[in-house]
Amino acid sequence: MKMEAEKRFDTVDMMLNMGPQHPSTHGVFRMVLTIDGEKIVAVEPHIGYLHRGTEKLCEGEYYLQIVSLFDRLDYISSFNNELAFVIAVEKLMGIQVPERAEYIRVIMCELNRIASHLMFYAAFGADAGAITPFLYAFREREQIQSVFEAVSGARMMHNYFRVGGVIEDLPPDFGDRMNKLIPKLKQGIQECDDLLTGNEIFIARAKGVGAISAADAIDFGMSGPNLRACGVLEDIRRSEPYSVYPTLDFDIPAGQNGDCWDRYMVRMEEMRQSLRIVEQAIAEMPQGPVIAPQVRKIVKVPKGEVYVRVENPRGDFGVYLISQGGDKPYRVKIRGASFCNLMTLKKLLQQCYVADCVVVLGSLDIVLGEVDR
Amino acid sequence: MTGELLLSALGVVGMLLFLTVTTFALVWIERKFLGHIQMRLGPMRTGYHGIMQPVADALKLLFKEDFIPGSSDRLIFWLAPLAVFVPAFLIWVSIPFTKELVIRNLDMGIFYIVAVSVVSIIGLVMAGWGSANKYALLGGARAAAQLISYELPLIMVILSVVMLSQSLDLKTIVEKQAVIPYVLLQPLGFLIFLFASLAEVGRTPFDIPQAESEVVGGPFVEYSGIRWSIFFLAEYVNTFAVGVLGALLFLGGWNWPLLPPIIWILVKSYFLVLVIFWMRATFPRLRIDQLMSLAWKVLLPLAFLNILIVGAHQFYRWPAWSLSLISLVVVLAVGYRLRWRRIAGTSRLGLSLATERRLANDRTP
Amino acid sequence: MIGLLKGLNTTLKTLFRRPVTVQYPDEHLPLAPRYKGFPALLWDDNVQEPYCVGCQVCARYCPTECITVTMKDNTKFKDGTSTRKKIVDFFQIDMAKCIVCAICVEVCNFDAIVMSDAHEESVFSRGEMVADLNRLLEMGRGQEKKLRKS
Amino acid sequence: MTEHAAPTPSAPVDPKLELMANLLKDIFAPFEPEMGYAIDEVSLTISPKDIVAACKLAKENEELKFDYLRCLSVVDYEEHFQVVYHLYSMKKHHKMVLKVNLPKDNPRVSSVVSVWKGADWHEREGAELFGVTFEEHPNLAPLLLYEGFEGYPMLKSYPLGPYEDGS
Repeated sequence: MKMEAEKRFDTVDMMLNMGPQHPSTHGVFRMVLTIDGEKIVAVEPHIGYLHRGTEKLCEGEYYLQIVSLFDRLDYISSFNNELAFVIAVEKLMGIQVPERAEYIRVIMCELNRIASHLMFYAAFGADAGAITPFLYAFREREQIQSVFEAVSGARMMHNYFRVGGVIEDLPPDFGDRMNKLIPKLKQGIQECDDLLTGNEIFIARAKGVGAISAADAIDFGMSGPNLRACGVLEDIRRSEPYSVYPTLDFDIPAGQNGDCWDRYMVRMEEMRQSLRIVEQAIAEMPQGPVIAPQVRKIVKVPKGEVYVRVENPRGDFGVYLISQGGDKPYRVKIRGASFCNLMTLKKLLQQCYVADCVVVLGSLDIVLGEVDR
Repeated sequence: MTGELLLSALGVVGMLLFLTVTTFALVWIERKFLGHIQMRLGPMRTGYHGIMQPVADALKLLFKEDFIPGSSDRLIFWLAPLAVFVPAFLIWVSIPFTKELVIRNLDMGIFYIVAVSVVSIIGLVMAGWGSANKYALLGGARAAAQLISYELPLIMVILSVVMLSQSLDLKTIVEKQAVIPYVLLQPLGFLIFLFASLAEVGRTPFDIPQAESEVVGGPFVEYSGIRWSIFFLAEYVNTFAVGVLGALLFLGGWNWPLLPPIIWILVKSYFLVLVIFWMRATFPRLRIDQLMSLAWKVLLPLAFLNILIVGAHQFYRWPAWSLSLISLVVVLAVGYRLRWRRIAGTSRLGLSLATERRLANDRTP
Repeated sequence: MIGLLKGLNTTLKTLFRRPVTVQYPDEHLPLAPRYKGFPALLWDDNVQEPYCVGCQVCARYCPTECITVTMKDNTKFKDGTSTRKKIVDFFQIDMAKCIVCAICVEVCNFDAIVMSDAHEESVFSRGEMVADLNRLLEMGRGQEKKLRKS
Repeated sequence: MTEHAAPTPSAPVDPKLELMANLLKDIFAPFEPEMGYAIDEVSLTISPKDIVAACKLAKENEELKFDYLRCLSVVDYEEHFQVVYHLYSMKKHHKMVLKVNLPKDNPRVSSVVSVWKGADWHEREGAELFGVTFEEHPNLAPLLLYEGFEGYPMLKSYPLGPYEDGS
């Protein structure tokens, strides 16, 4: 039995509502934390603030229009989303994409991956409390985005991939731009690395925080760099290859402990590997048409269903496309990588501090556009 | 009597003006400095390279709506800025800029400064409590824990300086450094002072109470306009105080040749402040438990060790170089230990070449 | 300690590098030739009329349904000065809804619409975001070079 | 307009796919599956009451080891709902599709959260957008839509109307 005086010092847990307007919830994500002092007792994530009903919209739109909707799912890596959808349609239609188009797609997707991971670096640094990483990473990302602008006409929301290829060939000065960009990016990534990676404070903040075991991660449906950080060598570019990835040489980095530090390191290495892919793809890119000749403007897809997944910078981005014939799909189910990664948050935040919860969320690298769809 | 009072009043007014101008200068310097480190320009619109930006900011803050949250504890909410602001300015009464330029030099000047500056903790806790906001409350609690913990190593390291100079009078402390500034004698002491005082003023990497990404401004989250700017002013005044105190205690104050003393003290203080800004631009923030263990497990034992070394040095009358040598050895040892821990604690990235892995379709079930 | 010093060194190095930003409203970064700004209509200088015949294919394929078009009989066709039987009567784009996807340009059979360079179109009310035929033609002046030849 | 799910070609074209199909047919024989083929994977349609047992089997069978739930989707067909489980094995690197058909009125199926934790939000989404009840789900609370939303917006009967401003 407790003493009377002791009872008076009993504490109650505090509910802390974090988000949807909080600087480090990466958009409009809300979590309700139950905290005991600085320790997190329980966490309840709430999503849906960015739900636009993309799946429903897709059912009422032509295939041509849907590509522009897919841009807006994971808006940090639009090219990768477009790719998932166009591959799904191509598989249903049985279209062979011209090789040049495949190479262009791979170059764009990998550049997009670098841009996306730079965004992760920027936000992760800011979450850990450093202000300069944000600006460094954005400086590099800006260069990539101006290449995107030159190629597709838009810095984000490109709407560049088409069923059967890409809408337009690369601009004539693309080679020059890339020759300038790649060494700059290499230097920029190295600089980002120097600034943050070795920093003892940063290591103390990230190491051992928010760890998850490989078995748990797979069970939760975690994917992408987050899963690889647990030591699982799973990359859809290798295990279920699409486009021209089988012909390209690259390594898959993997961590060991599945904590924030490993997730960070895997992404830093992935940027370098993506640069390798881009270099190879530029060297091997053949000349030729960029869109399959049989594709018309109004795409009619035969009856059938297909599930396609691609390795989005955040992981396994899946599209389940059902067609009943005609120019509009019957059902499009989008499996967002961040959607499944975010499910693990409850598990990751056990026994963490309030300050950790921001870092863990940052290390998952979610994009709410893809979570809420 | 009246003349003396008038002179003091004049000094106080002068000091207030000086501190306000200094704050403006610091704000501008910080923004430009951060901007250029981050490869951007910083403020450019107001005046030459945005030199009038702090004035514009101040005007904006003055004319903002004075907002008090409905459920706040009004009296505490109202008092908190004052409780932070007053001690921040009070300490300047006894800080000498040169031998002559001081409002009221006290025999126990450094004691007075330490004693008064502690009071501002209460202001932060009041702000956290009075705002009736959970983030503010968390920030206030953090501030209390952090400031009290770092008070100890700070005082201990100041004590070792006092032991060396055999005086609590800042003027005497500076005069004792006429030949060798204490930073050469005790690099360890200087580093402890720097870290502890950074934590005292809540600057990166110890800006945990304000932590923008976690508790969104901490105790100040509900403050706006003029009240917020009072906190802001106090923060910059305190930062500058760290610079000046560091210059007085460790860098030899106004004591170097060629330039007039007032220039030297300003150069040294601004140099220290720039170092603080530089750290802000580079470092992430510690977590609250790491911050605590740094204070109690690293800085405080080191501060005691420092006192021990200085005490032994004074007692046995060792030569000056031996003190700096011992101090330097300790610094290097601590640095090495941190480095060693970094290597041991960092997992080597298991890079695996997955190129030859058998692909899904090749598998016969 | 080494990592901390390395970080300090990195920031010190960038301190003395040239800033990468520009003073925006005074200075503009160059736009790429393919830059997709808001859509605009082109003017046929030979016949002194818009290229657009008001066929509504862009309106049908617009994902956000921000385009409204109607057509009318072309008086110049009767004169024999124009080859267009029909001509656009009313054309309106709600720029607030437009997502700049360039699908309208892609589906247009008459090369009448183009993604212009216009991108600084902020106004004080939502109503002003609705552009009518005249404004669209104004925006399209000199933008023929941006037409994607496919 | 439509009879059943997707068109099912009479026989798989790819020999590897056929091998996989035969293997699955053997293992899932007790559930009497109806075999079908998507483009590059085998799909098995089983009875809703068997779903948890079938999923457990798929996850634990030594030859299958489907430890990763790629996706869980609900599809609103004209005569029935279909819940589609896309499975993948991280160990064996193969894939399959499980399907169950649910009646239009009162669609109910057991939750598979006990098999894969990753099914959690997918099922909540399915319940919220389609009105399919996933029994024994630990917390079948609404996920995406705002509080007080009426109806199940992903149903084909729910109109895809024009955007209406809330104000």
